[in-house]
Amino acid sequence: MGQREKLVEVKHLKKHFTMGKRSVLKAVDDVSFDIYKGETFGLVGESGCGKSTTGRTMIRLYDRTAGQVLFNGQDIHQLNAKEQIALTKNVQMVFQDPYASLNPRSTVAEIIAEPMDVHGLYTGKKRKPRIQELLEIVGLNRDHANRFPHEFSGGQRQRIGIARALSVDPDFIIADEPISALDVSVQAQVVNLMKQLQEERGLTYLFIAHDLSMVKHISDRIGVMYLGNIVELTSSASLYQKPLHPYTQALLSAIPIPDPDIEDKRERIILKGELPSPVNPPSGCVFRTRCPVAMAICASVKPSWTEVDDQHYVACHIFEGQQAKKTKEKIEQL
Amino acid sequence: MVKYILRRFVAMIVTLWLIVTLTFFLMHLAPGSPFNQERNTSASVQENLMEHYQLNKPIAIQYVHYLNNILHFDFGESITLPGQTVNDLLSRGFPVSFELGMLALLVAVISGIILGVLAALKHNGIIDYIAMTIAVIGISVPNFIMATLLIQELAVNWAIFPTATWATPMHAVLPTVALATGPMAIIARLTRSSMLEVLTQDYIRTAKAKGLSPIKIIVKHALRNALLPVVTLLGTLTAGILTGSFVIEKIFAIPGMGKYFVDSINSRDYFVIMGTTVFYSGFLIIMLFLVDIAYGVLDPRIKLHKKEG
Amino acid sequence: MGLREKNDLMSDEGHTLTSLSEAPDHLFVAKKRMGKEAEAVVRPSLTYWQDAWNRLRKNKLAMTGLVVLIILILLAIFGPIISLHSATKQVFTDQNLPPSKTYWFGTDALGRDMFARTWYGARISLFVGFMAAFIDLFIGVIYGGISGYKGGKVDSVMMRIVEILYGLPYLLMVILLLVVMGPGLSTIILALTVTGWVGMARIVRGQVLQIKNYEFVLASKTFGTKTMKIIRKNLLPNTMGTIIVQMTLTIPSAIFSEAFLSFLGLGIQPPYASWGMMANDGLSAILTGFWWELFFPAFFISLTMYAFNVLGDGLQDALDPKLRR
Amino acid sequence: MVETILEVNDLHVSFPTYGGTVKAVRGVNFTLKKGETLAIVGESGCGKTVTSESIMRLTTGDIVKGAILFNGHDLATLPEKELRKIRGSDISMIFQDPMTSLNPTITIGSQLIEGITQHTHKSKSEAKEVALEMLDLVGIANPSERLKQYPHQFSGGMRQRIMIAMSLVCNPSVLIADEPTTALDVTIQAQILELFKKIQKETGVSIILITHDLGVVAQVADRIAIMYAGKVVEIGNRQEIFYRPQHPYTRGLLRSVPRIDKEEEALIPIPGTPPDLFSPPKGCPFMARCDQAMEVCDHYYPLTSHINDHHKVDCWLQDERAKKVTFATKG
Amino acid sequence: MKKYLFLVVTIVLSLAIVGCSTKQSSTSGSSSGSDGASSGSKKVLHLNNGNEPTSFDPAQGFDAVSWNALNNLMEGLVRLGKDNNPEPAMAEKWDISDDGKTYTFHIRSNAKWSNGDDVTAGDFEYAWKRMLDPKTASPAAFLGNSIAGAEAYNSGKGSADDVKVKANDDKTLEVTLANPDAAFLNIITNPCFFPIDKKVADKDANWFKEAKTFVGNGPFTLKDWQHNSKMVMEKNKNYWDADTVKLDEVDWAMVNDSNTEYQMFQSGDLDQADVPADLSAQLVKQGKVTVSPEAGIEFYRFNTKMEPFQNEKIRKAFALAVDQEELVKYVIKSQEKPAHAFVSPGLPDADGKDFRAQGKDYNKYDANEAKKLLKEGMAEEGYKTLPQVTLTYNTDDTNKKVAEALQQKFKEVLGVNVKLANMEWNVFSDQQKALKLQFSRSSFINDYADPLNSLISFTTDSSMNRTGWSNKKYDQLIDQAGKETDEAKRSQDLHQAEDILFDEAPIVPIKYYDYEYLQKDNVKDVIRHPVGYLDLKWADIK
Repeated sequence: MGQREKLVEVKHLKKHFTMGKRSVLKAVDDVSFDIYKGETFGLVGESGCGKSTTGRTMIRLYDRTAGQVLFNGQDIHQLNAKEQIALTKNVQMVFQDPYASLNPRSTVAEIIAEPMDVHGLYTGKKRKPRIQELLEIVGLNRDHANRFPHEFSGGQRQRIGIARALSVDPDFIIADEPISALDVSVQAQVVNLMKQLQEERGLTYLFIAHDLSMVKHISDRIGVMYLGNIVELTSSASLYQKPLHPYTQALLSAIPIPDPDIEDKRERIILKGELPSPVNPPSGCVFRTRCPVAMAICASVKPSWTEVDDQHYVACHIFEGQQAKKTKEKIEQL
Repeated sequence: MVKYILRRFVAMIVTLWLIVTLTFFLMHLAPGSPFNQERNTSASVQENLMEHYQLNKPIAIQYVHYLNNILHFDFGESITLPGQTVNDLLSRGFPVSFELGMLALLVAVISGIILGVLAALKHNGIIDYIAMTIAVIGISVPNFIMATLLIQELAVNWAIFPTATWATPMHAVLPTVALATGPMAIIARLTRSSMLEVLTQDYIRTAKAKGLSPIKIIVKHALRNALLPVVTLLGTLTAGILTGSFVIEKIFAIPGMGKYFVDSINSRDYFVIMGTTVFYSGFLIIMLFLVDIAYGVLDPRIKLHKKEG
Repeated sequence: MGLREKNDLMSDEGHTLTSLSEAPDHLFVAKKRMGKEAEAVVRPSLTYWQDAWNRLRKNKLAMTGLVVLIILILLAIFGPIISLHSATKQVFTDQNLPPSKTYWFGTDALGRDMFARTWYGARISLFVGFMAAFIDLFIGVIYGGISGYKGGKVDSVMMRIVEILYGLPYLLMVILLLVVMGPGLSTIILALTVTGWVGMARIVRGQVLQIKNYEFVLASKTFGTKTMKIIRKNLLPNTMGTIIVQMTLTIPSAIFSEAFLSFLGLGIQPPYASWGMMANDGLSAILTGFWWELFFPAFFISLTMYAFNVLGDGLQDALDPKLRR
Repeated sequence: MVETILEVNDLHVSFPTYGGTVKAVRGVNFTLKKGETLAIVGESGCGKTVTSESIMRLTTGDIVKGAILFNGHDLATLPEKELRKIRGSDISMIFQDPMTSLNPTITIGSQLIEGITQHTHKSKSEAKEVALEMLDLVGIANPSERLKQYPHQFSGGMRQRIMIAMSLVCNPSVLIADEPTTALDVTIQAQILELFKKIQKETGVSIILITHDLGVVAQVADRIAIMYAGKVVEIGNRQEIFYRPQHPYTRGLLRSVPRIDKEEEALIPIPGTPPDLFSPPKGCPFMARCDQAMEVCDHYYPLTSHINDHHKVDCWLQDERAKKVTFATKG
Repeated sequence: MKKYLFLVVTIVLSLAIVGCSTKQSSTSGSSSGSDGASSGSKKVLHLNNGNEPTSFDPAQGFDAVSWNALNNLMEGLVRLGKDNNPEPAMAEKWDISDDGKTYTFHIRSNAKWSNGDDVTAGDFEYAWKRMLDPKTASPAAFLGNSIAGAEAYNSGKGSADDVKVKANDDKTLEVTLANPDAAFLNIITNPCFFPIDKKVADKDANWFKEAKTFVGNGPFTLKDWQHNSKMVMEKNKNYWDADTVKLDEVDWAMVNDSNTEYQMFQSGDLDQADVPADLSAQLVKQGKVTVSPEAGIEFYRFNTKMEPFQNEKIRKAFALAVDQEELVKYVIKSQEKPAHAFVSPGLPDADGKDFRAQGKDYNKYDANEAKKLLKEGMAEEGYKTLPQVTLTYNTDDTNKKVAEALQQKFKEVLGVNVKLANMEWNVFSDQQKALKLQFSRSSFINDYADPLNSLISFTTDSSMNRTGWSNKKYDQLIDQAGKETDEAKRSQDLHQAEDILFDEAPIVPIKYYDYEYLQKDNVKDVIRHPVGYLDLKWADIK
């Protein structure tokens, strides 16, 4: 696994928003991860944890506060205007709201062709067939090209959004909560489509979502975010089998399973309280205010990034040093 | 809160200063002179006059001088009404204009809201149509026509109210009505549409689900929220009422500021123009500020110490 | 709309059976799939404008307003032509005549035909209204658009300027302008627009501020689409509805303000007159009893205001994107 | 036999719009028993919210037909004044979006108290006591201070707790919760669902839970009604719906959601989109998306088949003749 | 269908409002004034002054809004009588020296200020010199020009001591003129020659600003003055001729809207009102309009320095195309007289005859002659087409109507398309003085009742000329008339000057002014002098 080629490297990325004269919203606070070619990297967390901001900063919709975003070794935030445009041929984005992400005054054809037009691809006679081809790729009819977005259902629109992202044959797609606005039966359509496209075209995804079950289903590796920080990062299998961070454990246990017998037997960790404000995050470990196993050290020292198992990283004091090892087993039993 | 008010106050002063500056130079750009007599007066008389009003100095110096004076609340002396200071004129005229304007605003707000709420509640019913008809007439009949009609009908033909001038409370009725109809109509329409919008809100459904009576829902839950846009409009409406009062004051012979304002512009009475402008603008800016405060009071979501957005 | 009528005729209740066995046996075969029925889009394809127009058409009040406006415009064009008299010819022996077969709207104090004058007045009033509204539109959209799109410091400086314009006594500006420029149609239009565009600018700014954060605009940015194209393709078309609604309010208010200027003696030059000027000339009808001299101009000002207002309300409903989901 | 507290019979609700009439609910039947939780499950636009709002006549649509029986009253025809006595006291409701369902300009204390004073003869201070008690019950710390605060000063989860408290102030016998956790994060959702369980245990209230999330249903529901295109297509208890689903739509729903507790397993989506209720199909509305569709489905809407006395389904596959039909299985 | 109801209701309502109110109005007329007169207890007259008086400082209040009140609150040496001729007032009698240059006024012993002070010759000397002082910057100072030393003092070239106004003792005032001036007694009826109670003025320089501090010597005293709103005058018990004064009180409103004024008259709030232009014909027919002469004329000026009016024939052509009779009858619709000369009727000629009656009528409408002259004029100037003519008037409803009628007339008679332009008064008068207007409206109101006052306007360097027109013979005749003591000769010079003026036609006369007003039937003897002051000394309510 380790030998695979890195496509994207995010290093100590920070994105702070200035709210007033003195208050700073630390939406993303020192986040690092790599995405390998051809994989799906899932970024999961509750609303307000900074996952979407991370995605948007990666494509330079926001200017970073600090850190680096390397795409094929090139720092995205240091590109000039021309290089930036060239980059967008390789990096595309799919958005959350299928209603708001398509211009209601443009036809489907215009929407799909927009990225192509920017890069001058498929011009002239090739344009129309290309649009029809893309529509069929995402499972829509070719004669839908001249219709307007409002005539489509949410799932269909989201597929139009995917067709638009695909139009320039990108390598990397950032999917920012692409299914959370969709109905359950339709979510599977979109997820399956994305999986299928990945297989066919060797795409790399950053899949951002709050629904851990769907992220687990589609991702190879998953980063769990909490209040601007990644608290745990590992493969999707080991995340479920061996969640280490107390937050990950709580998150997993909170997800209801559509199976009454299992539900009846399950015991859950119910977290107390709510997400603290990112304007004034807790000192030390950001999760400590809701953590069922918080210790004294958590309030003063920020936990460091520890590789507990092979490729399984966690930021928690429990797994740090001598003292940690003793409590480790206790936690795992939870 | 105190900090916010202070900051707003500084902004108000800056705005006012810019308005003063703009008006000052615009005014001197206009052709014509305040000393325009039918007959030419002798050169030394002209000189004396210019000297008296300090109009013989370079315009920049006049400007600095004027700014200095208004800092001491000295607005100078009227040129066309010799011997009367602008302060005299303002202190006489403003209370009257203010009274009339506030009366009209009050009438407009109360009747406009009532009409608007009625219309919204009986949406597409006969009351809605009648209320909106009144509103459309209110908007579309120019107030000089409205004023003249009111006098002819209610004062001359029916002799219910006195015709004109400003003396007893009865004298205030017709000008108030004439001045209030336009703003009333605007408020009624806005209240109606805002009310209709609020009535579709989730929290109204919540209130209904609690079993509250329609009246309680409207008074407690809908009205307050529906009035927020109306409050925002009040600043602009005040400006409208001030402008409208020029006409109404003329027609009803009301000794307010409006008359001075129009007359002073026509006669190039520089100091009165400036004085009334500063006063009007200042008043308007204060009204806009009060509206913001009122908005903050009505809507707990607005935090005054934070900037919008 | 044939589709819907058909469905209305066939109520779904009609096909419910009283017992399962009533269904004919031959229907129990697997349904043949004709391809992608599941992805069929049933609703007819309509552009935004077609859809809005359908919506508007159903609003009787707004349509009344539209029809009234069309009639007014037609009369403004053809009224003076079909009139029996010239609008400027003074017939001193025919002064202050009430409406009759020869003078449909009566005559004014100088013995001019009110009918012809009313429609000449309509031309001027409507021209003033439309011109003022278009200039407001032009300045307001550019100003508001830049302010909203740039945001931040640029926005706050631009909005401060707007605030100052609000604070300046309108009448002072107008009178100064008229004094400096001298009277005339262009001066009046300028006087009406000198602060009139502020409202449009504010509204466009508000819209742009909102729309620029929509995901489709962000999407365009991620594709590397150029700013001008984003404004042209994304922002402008989506603010159009609001702009049009605002226009329907600006036009009559310009006509109205012109009447106000007329009252102050700052209106249009004779021998032609706007409705506002005519209403002011005819104001003494309240005293003299020559009602037609005030009624026709005042009525048509009111009617125009009314028509634009109800049309504006209707358009607001028809163009409101909230109703579209 | 447990007592039935609420019965909905053949409910039809339509919305007149510019484009024509939307038939959002087209003949819904179900009963609610005392102390149980009935979940109504379906995708957006299936009519589940309209159904729930229609029970107290809060919908903006027209109830064209049908009866809603509660305590011997038909709520569909009860005079508005009588209905108001039931709203908030006997039946109360919680809505999906706690952000917009509370009045932003009024303190939550006032919003809580008005419900109490509306239905009881309690004085303001007595009502305040009840309000404090309720806030405490739903787990809000410092209730007396928080009474003076405005909704925007609370987080989403807190607001939903307040909504729940508000709905409980008059000890209702029925609580209708319309997607109460959809707008919340999973960790908060877990808190709220726990709260529901706790409340039901303590007060014995019957709950109608509207949701699209089968996981939530599995966790809290006793019985489940599956809605599709304005109809209840299957209704049964928890075991029956999850382990013995009869309707292809119910099966499809279960297959299309990923499960966190299972290893990689391909999701099988339901193809296509729900029908447009401007012009609902004359036959079975699910026909176009059903992999076991027959010609008969296109022509007639199936009658309700009773699998047992509490498990019912509307599907032609229940017909004996359907057993012989062979379907091409999708690759 | 319901929605159409809205439209219908709107139309019906607006129809109803406009319709019914206008129908009834003509019948209402003047309702009976129940207050004041009939009660018998107190005689109160209700008048409208239109605007706030500019100032009650006699030197500053040089306009009708000030005169109306001032002329009744104060009194000069002489006062215009009921017959509009100067008669003794503060001065019981006066002597004129043989050379006509020195006037000695003898002030009544019972001439008192309203505060009881004696009116002294010193008060006059003080007031007159103050008025002439360039520091006072009185707009009326030019009226003192005939007094020796006055012009020099006012223009800063002389001193106050050189002004030949002298109080010989408390009750004798001696005034010496630079040249004999037949109109002198007429001139000093103007309020700017009213005395000032020096004792009061020394104590309080702003004595004239408020009713409380105001001290007068006229038939009435100022009881209350609410600025910009109303004034109340009361009979002055200290007035020397108090027995003649019949009114107990005069209430002045300040209504500056002609419609409102008329409505107030209708509802009985006013005893007198101006006639709204549009109602004039109707009211005249009903015999409700009172007419009294006013010395003044409305006319149009050609700018002889601007094409095409440098040409005399073209000027005359335009002048002859104006049909004054038609204008007055159909456009202005008043009882005023069409003007065919410049000096208005009512001004004295030699032997006390009317100057106008003795003079000629010039400038009679003659379409054919006008056409002919235009042709000739154009030929003289070599015009193929006439340069664009713009007629400018100051903003006013009636001015606009007249301009519109003229526009049509020039088109009809001369075939010339004249452009109209209106200007706000200040700009208009600035531009007219600067000779920037081609063809513009004007009016002249006499300051005192003398034809010379009218005709002196068109001398070459008069500030009232404003036509660029200059004629040496004319200047000479006017100069001569000014110094002439022989009335017959003076009259001859003036008539000859008027001939020249109309021969060269730098102006087109339109109409002579008069006062037209509505007055309640029970109001008697309110005098309006042709030169602009209102006199209530004899007024009564029966």
